[in-house]
Parts: sequence; structure tokens; C-alpha cells
Amino acid sequence: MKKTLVVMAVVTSLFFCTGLFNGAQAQSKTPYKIGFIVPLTGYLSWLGEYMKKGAEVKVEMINRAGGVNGRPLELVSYDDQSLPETATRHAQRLISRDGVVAMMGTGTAVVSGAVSSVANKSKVPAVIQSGYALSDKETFTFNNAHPTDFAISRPMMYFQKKGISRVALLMPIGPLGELGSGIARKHAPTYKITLVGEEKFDVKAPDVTTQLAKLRTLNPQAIMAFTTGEPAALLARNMAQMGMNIPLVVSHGNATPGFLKLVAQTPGTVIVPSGKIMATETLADTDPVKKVVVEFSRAYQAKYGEPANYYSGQQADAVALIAEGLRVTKSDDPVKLRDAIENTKNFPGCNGVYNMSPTDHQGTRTEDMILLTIKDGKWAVLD
Amino acid sequence: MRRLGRYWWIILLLFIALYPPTLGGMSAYKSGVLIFVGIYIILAVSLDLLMGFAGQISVGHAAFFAIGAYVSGILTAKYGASPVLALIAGMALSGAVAWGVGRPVLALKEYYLAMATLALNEIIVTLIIGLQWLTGGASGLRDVPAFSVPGFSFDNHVHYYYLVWAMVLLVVGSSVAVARSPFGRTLIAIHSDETAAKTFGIDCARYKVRAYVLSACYASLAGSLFAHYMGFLAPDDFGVMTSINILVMLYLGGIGTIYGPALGAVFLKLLPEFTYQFQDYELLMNGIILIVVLVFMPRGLFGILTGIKERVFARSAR
Amino acid sequence: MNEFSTLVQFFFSGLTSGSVYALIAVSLVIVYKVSLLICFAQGEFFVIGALTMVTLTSKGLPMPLAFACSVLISAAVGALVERFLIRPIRDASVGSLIVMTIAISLALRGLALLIWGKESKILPPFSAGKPIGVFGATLQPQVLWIIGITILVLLVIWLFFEKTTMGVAMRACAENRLGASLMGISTEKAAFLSWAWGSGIGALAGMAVAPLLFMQYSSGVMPMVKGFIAMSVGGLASIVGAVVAGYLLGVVEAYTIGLISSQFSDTIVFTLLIIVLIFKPSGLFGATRSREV
Amino acid sequence: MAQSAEMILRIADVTKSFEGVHALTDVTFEVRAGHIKALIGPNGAGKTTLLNVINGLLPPDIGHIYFRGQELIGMSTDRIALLGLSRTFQLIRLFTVNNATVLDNVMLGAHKLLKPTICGALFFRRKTAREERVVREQAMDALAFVGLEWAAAMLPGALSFGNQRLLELARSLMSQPELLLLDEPASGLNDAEVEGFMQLLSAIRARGITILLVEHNMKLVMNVSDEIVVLDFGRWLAEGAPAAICADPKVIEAYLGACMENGGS
Repeated sequence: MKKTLVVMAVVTSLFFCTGLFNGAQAQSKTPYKIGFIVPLTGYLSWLGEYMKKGAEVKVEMINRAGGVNGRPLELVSYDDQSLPETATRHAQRLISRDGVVAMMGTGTAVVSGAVSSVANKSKVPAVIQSGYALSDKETFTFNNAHPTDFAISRPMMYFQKKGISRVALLMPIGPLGELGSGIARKHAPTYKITLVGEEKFDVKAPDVTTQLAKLRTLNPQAIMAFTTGEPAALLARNMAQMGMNIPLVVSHGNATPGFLKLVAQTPGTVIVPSGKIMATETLADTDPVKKVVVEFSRAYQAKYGEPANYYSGQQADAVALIAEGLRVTKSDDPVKLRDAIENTKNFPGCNGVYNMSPTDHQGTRTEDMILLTIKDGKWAVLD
Repeated sequence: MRRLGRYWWIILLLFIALYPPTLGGMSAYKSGVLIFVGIYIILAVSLDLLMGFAGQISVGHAAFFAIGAYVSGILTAKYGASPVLALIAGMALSGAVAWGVGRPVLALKEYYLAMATLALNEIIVTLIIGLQWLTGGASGLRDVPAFSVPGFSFDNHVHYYYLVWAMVLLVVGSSVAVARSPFGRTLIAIHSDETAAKTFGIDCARYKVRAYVLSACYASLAGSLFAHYMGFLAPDDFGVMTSINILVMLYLGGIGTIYGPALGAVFLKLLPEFTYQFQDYELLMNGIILIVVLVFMPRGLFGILTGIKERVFARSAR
Repeated sequence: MNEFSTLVQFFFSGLTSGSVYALIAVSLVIVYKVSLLICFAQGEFFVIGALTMVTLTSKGLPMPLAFACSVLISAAVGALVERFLIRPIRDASVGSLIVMTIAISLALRGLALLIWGKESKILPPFSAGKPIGVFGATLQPQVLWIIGITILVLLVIWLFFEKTTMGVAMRACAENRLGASLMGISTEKAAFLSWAWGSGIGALAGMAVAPLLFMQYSSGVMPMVKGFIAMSVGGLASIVGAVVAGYLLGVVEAYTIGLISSQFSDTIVFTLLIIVLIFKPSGLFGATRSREV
Repeated sequence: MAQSAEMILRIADVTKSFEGVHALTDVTFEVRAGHIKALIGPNGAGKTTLLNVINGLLPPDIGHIYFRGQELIGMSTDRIALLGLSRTFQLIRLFTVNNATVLDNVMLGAHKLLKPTICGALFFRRKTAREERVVREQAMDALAFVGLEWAAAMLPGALSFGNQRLLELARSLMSQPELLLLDEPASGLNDAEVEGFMQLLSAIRARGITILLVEHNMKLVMNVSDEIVVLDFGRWLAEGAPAAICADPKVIEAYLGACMENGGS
């Protein structure tokens, strides 16, 4: 008997201990909580930084203007370390412990996949930003980043205009490269472009001249390399080294001050597809997004002392889309919120004018993108 | 107290079984954390059989974790196979790979062995990325269905929690049985002194390979459980960092004790639940915690627990 | 562009990568040679060296001075790590030593993150100048710097370990502890110094290579893994072997990418590593050692 | 050779060199079944090397070794052990990892009787347990034989040096050897322990186990061995009964030389 008692006592005390691990669940219902999963460490941490700043500025702007339906927004952010498993845990925590109405963030395709999987299982909307291509089954996931399709077809549009028809692909080993390669193959015929060859490279490699030398033998007029950050800069540098004076198209993720610093000194033409936020001054007053972009840029500059960039703008759009959805439904129900976001129409954001529908969870158009290049160490609009 | 020491496993069983119902509506988050904990317990315990008992260093255990996960993922998501069959197929393939590379690789010692196993991990990961048509490549494999047996689907997270923990108990229990058996004793002899072991007729190479195969099968099981829970697989989760994490669990908990590595897995997988708010400081903190454990607790957390137990018993005996 | 110039470019590409691998392999070997320990934190010294140099030059320190300071700072960090973190567990198993150096690498990386943040930094090349063209292929002048520095490092190491009493004594430590103590150096002191040397050279590698790459707090992982391969192929304890293997690795990698497959080059390289380990465990350049029974 | 029927071990023309240094040169001798044969010689005479060659740890450059007429060269150490050849080591080599006890060590000696498998551990537990019980009893007997039954549950590291030697012997006996190779089993023992050890050797011999003994302690060698073979610088120097060896001027010279090198120890 004594034995049973001891066992029971221990089990009960264990349960008490785990009470701590439950955390404080009941909190004031007042703010709308938005879960934010963002790479703050790991190889994309620099990107996460911009996303975080963008989201914070937008939330502040909305709250200063009185919030949504009289309730403020609150960000609950977690670092996904660019790892799917970590992201899955965070997504689950956000939904069942923090009680968020929606999630946003990610930044890498694999983390998006993990978060999307949780979002659709738990039926909570997720507005992600990455090159992740959505499938029909993922009814609770939105991707407000410009689809990789646009980022590939936009420069192809420009090439056709300039009479460039021979293009080589140099894709990173990784999700972005796989995606970019597939899409480029799909769209090339539309713009009368011949893909003369394709090579892969490891984003951590210290040198890619081997691949470039191989491609050079095929006489391409431009190279498309769907890669972001350091490897993109390394490509530009290696091309300069080899005297390959042809345009290099890199991914739309590069429209950041960080990347500008990396390639500012490198000769050669680097083309970065981007959103209109990178060219605030050149926007026509009639442009529907001008007001949003200018206001956001001003607030961002005031808070962080640096110009807003593509990533921060994109993240701000995610906040705005969720806020707009909440405003329309006036409810905390995630399914209703999903429906509301899905019905967003003519909604101007930094990335363009969003028109969502049950079949289009991305909302923007190819024309919402612009092409940037670097002149005198500064961003310049190419097309 | 002595009673408690003897019946602790009943307590543990009751706790595991009663946790979800008593704490009512166990949330997806809580069950998620505990499911990951369980999966890593299986990984840590399986590596302990190889490292703690057979004494063979592996810095590439995630290779078998990956094989299990991807065989389950591919067979169920792409070919609609039964998850149970896929799980067995994963274990068979892991075992076969371990058997195939085991003899030459395990002939290496210490750092050479560490390098070779690390390379094995990299090879598996680069193959997963490279064989995109099969594995989904770096973009990941989507839509892995929930685990099911004919007539029952574990699509509810509480059900899956029970499934995973049943497997944990099975693996831990069988590992303890193996470790305490003459087979486990033979491994200890090989670990202590291969030359001396050989002079007693122990075919070291064969026993090392057997331990490796068993360890790989368990890791593969963990991989299959992981695949069905995640629903989405990407190579990022199976890199050398994962292998190193498992290695860390061993030393954190106390290598060569089975329960120690399990404890290490619990600790290391629960730790982020408390340190995530430190964000930029997390990396530094994790490093420091580990250093402190290694310097001040060479027998790991389990060593501390048994130390306390011994002290308590000594006192009550007095 | 003809076939030949492409092949030469592959070679130059291999030379560039190889120069990175070779230097970091040397820093790994130095530590191993004396204290019989492979340091998984070596990549962090690589990063610390480069980032310290970036900071110092941006503060206006002249290049050579910044260079020397960064080496010394890293060497000091390495020596302190050995003294306070490695020495207490010196006699632990290989496994726990590996885990310890991993823990140290996490801590140092965490520290680098806090000090330098997440954005990549650029270090300008040591000398300005156009890429060097040979047969239509090009090579960055910085690579010549790295090769020069590598030769210099080898020379200094050779002088130290062959010509100075302390160096000879340190070398003796790995082979015979008693012999070393007779020569007036304790194994502890030797290990301490070897870490200082190892992390100093690791830092040197980082600084020399930084102009080719972009450096941030986690940039050390890839070079370290490749450094391990070079070190293993070179025979763990052979400095010259490590350098040769480092360049060999770079060149093999480049030709694998160029001629076989850029997608599977890593698969092939790691498979080759396992094959080398199995059939020539003492490395391609290591002497076969008779195992003591 | 005519009398090979009763010769349990025959060493024929064994030569082994390390990087040009000859450790063994054309060594030839035989060990008669049931005897205790001592192998002596100054330091560096190649005695331990010869033992390593016999039980397969080192391949010889040339030469043959026959155990009961069966060639051992080319066979792996573990297979040689299965034939009934067991040994102890000059530097004690006990199993100490993971808190292996004295009893565990002795039971490991019986590996060839158990041949444990994973299936045995998981599925045929009753059979395994039964076998294990038998082996455990035998192990306790072996410990009792060397006088260590009191230490069964202790860690080997907690035993005195002399007791560790005895433990190694008990472990070797567990493998039911026909031939036992002992590598300086009395080194580091005090006089009383050597005395006990001598009796133990005689008792082992009485069980019908042949012993090849490498030893420096002349008192022990002279007392227990039936025959002595002397190696000097890897070469066969002399062979014969203890009394004859004692009187052999070649042996005396070799040992004197060795004594002077060792500073008269």
C-alpha cells in the first residue's frame, strides 16, 4: 500500500511541475495576436532582420492609427533558425499556446513548407513570404511575396525587349535553385529565349569560376542565377574576375541594403527584380501604391535611420493583409479570417495591388515588379 | 525511497499514459513538443548503443534518421504504400546501408571514424538534394500522410503522442535488454579493448556491424515517426548539425547508460522552449550550458541523478 | 573561349578553393599534432580573425598592424579556451572532446553573432589589381597572396618546430610525453601553445581568405568541414600533407564540378574521402604507422 | 618431426621485423601438451612479439605456427582463440568501460560458449538466461579458483595490482583453453603473491592445460616450468630443462650482458 501511495504522490507532483510548462494561457483578449516566424539566426538571419523591422514598423503604424476594430495588433515573434523542425514547433506554439489569429513570416521555402503544413492542419491562416509554391490543398496559406514566376518572367520580358535571346542558368543547389530552374524552363519559350545551358553551384563554395567557365563556352548573352545574398555577390565578383561582361540576374530577394554593400564595388551589370518600394521617388503620383509606399518608407526611415527595402515592405504587406482581413470580418475566427483575406480586392501594398481569390493566394501581377540595377553604388531602376 | 528507486518505471509509464487525458485537451503544441522529445529519445538511445556500448563514434547518425524519414515519406506520399510497410522498408534499407558500409567504416578508429561517419551523413543529404525526382530535393517532400494501420489512422495528435511514446518505451526497453544481455557485455568488451576482446574469440568487426545495424534501424524508426508527424520533409533537418545534436544529447545525459541519453534528449529538446526568447543570445547560451555540463558533470545529468540517489540511500541506510 | 582555357579556369577555380581549404587544414593539424585533438571550433577562429580584421581596418588601423593584432587576439582566445575549457577534461574520451570543441564552437559563434551582428562583411583584397589572365583563364591576385602566406606559414612552422628548442619539445609531446618533459616542457604547456598556434593560423586563414568571400558569424562551418577532409586525406598529423591535400581537394572538386556534375560534386568528394580513409587510413601522404598491440 | 603428435604447438622458422629491425629471426621450438614451457630472454629478446605472432595479433614475415597440427598463420585472432588458445597481457588489459564488474570480465572470457546475438537478447530471453546462469556459475568457480570470489561485484579498477593479474588469469581460464599464453604474469607481484601464483600455475597444469610462460622472475620460472627456451635478440639461443639452462654458459653471458645494460637490476 505504501508503495502505491509513494507512486501516486510522485505522479501528482510531476503533474504539478508540468503546470509550469503550460505557461500562462489566459491573457487579456484585447490585442489581436499575429504569429511571426522569422529566421533570426542561421544562414538567412540577415534577411530575418529586415523582415522583423518591416513588421514592427507596420504594426506600430496601425496601432498608432487606432488599431484594428479598436483593438491593437501584437506581434509574437520566434526565430526559426531556417530549420523546418524548429518552425513546426514554433507554429504549434503560436497556435495552441499564444492563441494567434494568423501567422506570417518564414522566408525560406522549406520553412514555409513546414509552417504551411501546420497551418492547414490547424486551420489557421498563414501569410508567408518566400519562393514556396502553393498547392491547391493548402487552402489556409497565402504567399504575399512576388511569386518566383514573376521574378523570372519579369527579367525575361526585359531581355525580349532588348533582343537578348541566349540565356544560361546558374542555379544554387537548394530549394530556390530548383524552383528557379523549373520556372525558367517553363517561361523561356514565351519570351523567345533559348536556355543554352544550366549549371548548379553550392551556395557555400568559395569560388564558382568553374561553372562560369563552363557556361562561357556556350556564349550566353545573360546569366540567370536565382540566388540570394552572399552567393549572388560572389557570382558577380567571379564574373567580373573572368571579364564576363553580360547581365547577371539574381533573385528578387537581393533588393536590400546589405546586398548593395556587397556588390557596390563590383563592376558589371547585376539585375535584381524587385518591388516598387525600392524606387519611391520614381513612382508616378497616379500609381495606386504610391501613398502606401511613401508612408511606410517614411515611418521606417524615422524608426531605423535606413531606407525601407523590399523585404521590410513585403513583411509590412503581410501585416496589412491580415489587419485588413480582421477589419472586414470583425471576428477572431481563423476560418472567417482566411475567407476575408481570400477576398481581398484592390488592396494597395508595397509589393503592388493585391487581388486575392480562392484560386490565387498570392495576389500580385508581373507588372507590379520592377527591375533594379546598381549605378554608382546606389540602386537604379533599369526597367 | 528504495521502493521508489525500484518502481520508477511504473511511475514513468503512468505519467506518460495519463498526461494527455488529465491535463485535458492536450494542445497540438504540447503534444508536438513531446512527440519531438520522444523521437529524439529514440535517436539518442540508438546512438548510445553504438557509441556508449560498442564504443564506435558516429558524427553522422542523422543519415539513418534521414533514410527512415524519406523512405516512409516517399513510399506513402508518392506511392500510397501503407505506413507500416514503409516504416519496415525504411528500417530494412537503413539496416542494409549500415551493414554494407559498417565493416570497412567501423574498422576505422576515433577521429578517422568520426570523419567517415560525418562524410556518410553528407553523402546521404547531398543524395536527397540531388535526387529531386524521387525525394523532392532541397524544396522538400510534401503531403506525407498521417500514420495509419489498417482500420485506424493516427491523425489526431494525442493518438500520435501515444504511438510515439509506445515506440519510445519499446526502443528504450529493448535497448536496456540488449545492453544488459551477453550481447551488450560483448560490446563493452570491444569498447574497452578490441585486442583483448579478440583474444577471447570475439569477432569484433561482426559485433560492431551488428550494433551499427541495430542502431541504424532504431534511428530509421525515429525517422519514419518524424516523417508522418511533420507531413513535410526537407534535407535541412537531417544535416550534420542534427547528428551533432544527438551526440550532444549523449554527453549531456551521460553516455553508456541508455537512460542518460534519453534524459539528454528530453533536456535538449525542452531547453529551446525556455531559451527561445533569448533569440540572439540563444546560441551562446546553448554553448555555455553544454560547456558547463562537460566540465563540471563528466557523467552527465544521469550521473548526477544516480549520485543523488546513492547519497539518499546511503543516508537512509545509516 | 576554347576548351583549353576552360580547363585552365577549372584549375584556377580549384586553386582558389584549395587555398582556403589548405590554410584551415594547417591550423587543424597544428593542434592535432601536439595535443592529439581535432578542434571542431577551428572554423570560429577563422571567422573571428577575419571579422576582427574588418573591425580594426574600419577603425583606421593600417593593414599590417590590423593583421598582426587580429592574429594575436585570436591566438589569445584560442590559448585561453585551451587553458580553461579543454585542460579540465584533457583525459576524457575522444567523443567527449569532440563534443567539447563543438560546444566551444557554439559559444564562440554566439559571441561573434553578438559582437558583429548578422550582415556579411567585406575585406578589401590585400593589393588592388586586375585579375591575372593566363591562357584566357583568370585568377584573382588575392589567391597569390594566400599561396604566399601559406608558404610563409609553412616556413615559420618548420623553423619553429625544427629549429627552436620549444618547438622540438612540443613536437615530442605528441610522440612521447616523458621525452617531452625531459626536454623541459610539460604536455600542458605544449597543448596551450599549440592552441595558440592553431587559432592564430586559423585567424590568419580567415583574414587571407576573407577578400575572396563574404564573412559573417557563421561563415566558418563550410571551410572547417572541407578543412577536415583535407586534414584526413593528408594524414591528420602532416602539415605538408594537409596543404597538398587542401589544394588537391580544391582542384578535384573543381574538375568534378566542371567535368562530371555540379549537382553531385559534394556526394563524390565525400565518397572519395571515405574511400581514402578506408584504404589508406593514414592519409595519402602519411607514413604507415605500425599499430602497437 | 616424429613426436609432433604430443606437441600441441609448433613454431617453425618465424621471422618478424619492424622497419628493418629484426625482432624475431628464424625462431623454432615446440611446446609439449600438458607441460609448462617458459620462454625467457633479456629485454627486447622478442618474447612478447612472439606471443603476438602466435595468437594472430601480428603477422610474421615468414614462418609457420601449428596448433595441434593446424596452421595458425593467416588466421584472425578471434578464430585462433576459438581453437582453444588464450592469453594474458604484460600490461593488464581488463574490460573497464561502462562499469563492467569483475564478474562481467570473467564472464566475457566465456564468449565462445555463449556467442551472444541481438535476437538472443530480445526474443529468446529464456534460453539466453539459462545459458547465462550456467556461465555465471562457471565464472564464480573460476573466481573461486584464483581466490577472488569476494570481489565479483566490484569494479576491476578497485582491485590491487596482483588481484588484477589473477582476474586476467581467471578470465582466460573461462575460455576453457588448451594452451594458455602468459605474458609476464608475475611482474609487479610481491613475493607472497608470486608464491601463490606458482601454486596456481601448478593447479592449472594439473587440469591438463598447457602453458607457454613468458617471465622474468627466475625463481618462478625455475620452480614451475618443465622446459625452458631462451631467446636473445630475436634468435633461439638455448632450450632444455631448467637445470641445464641454468648451467648453459651462452645463457649466462646473454643475461650478464643484459644486466649491465639495465644498470645491474
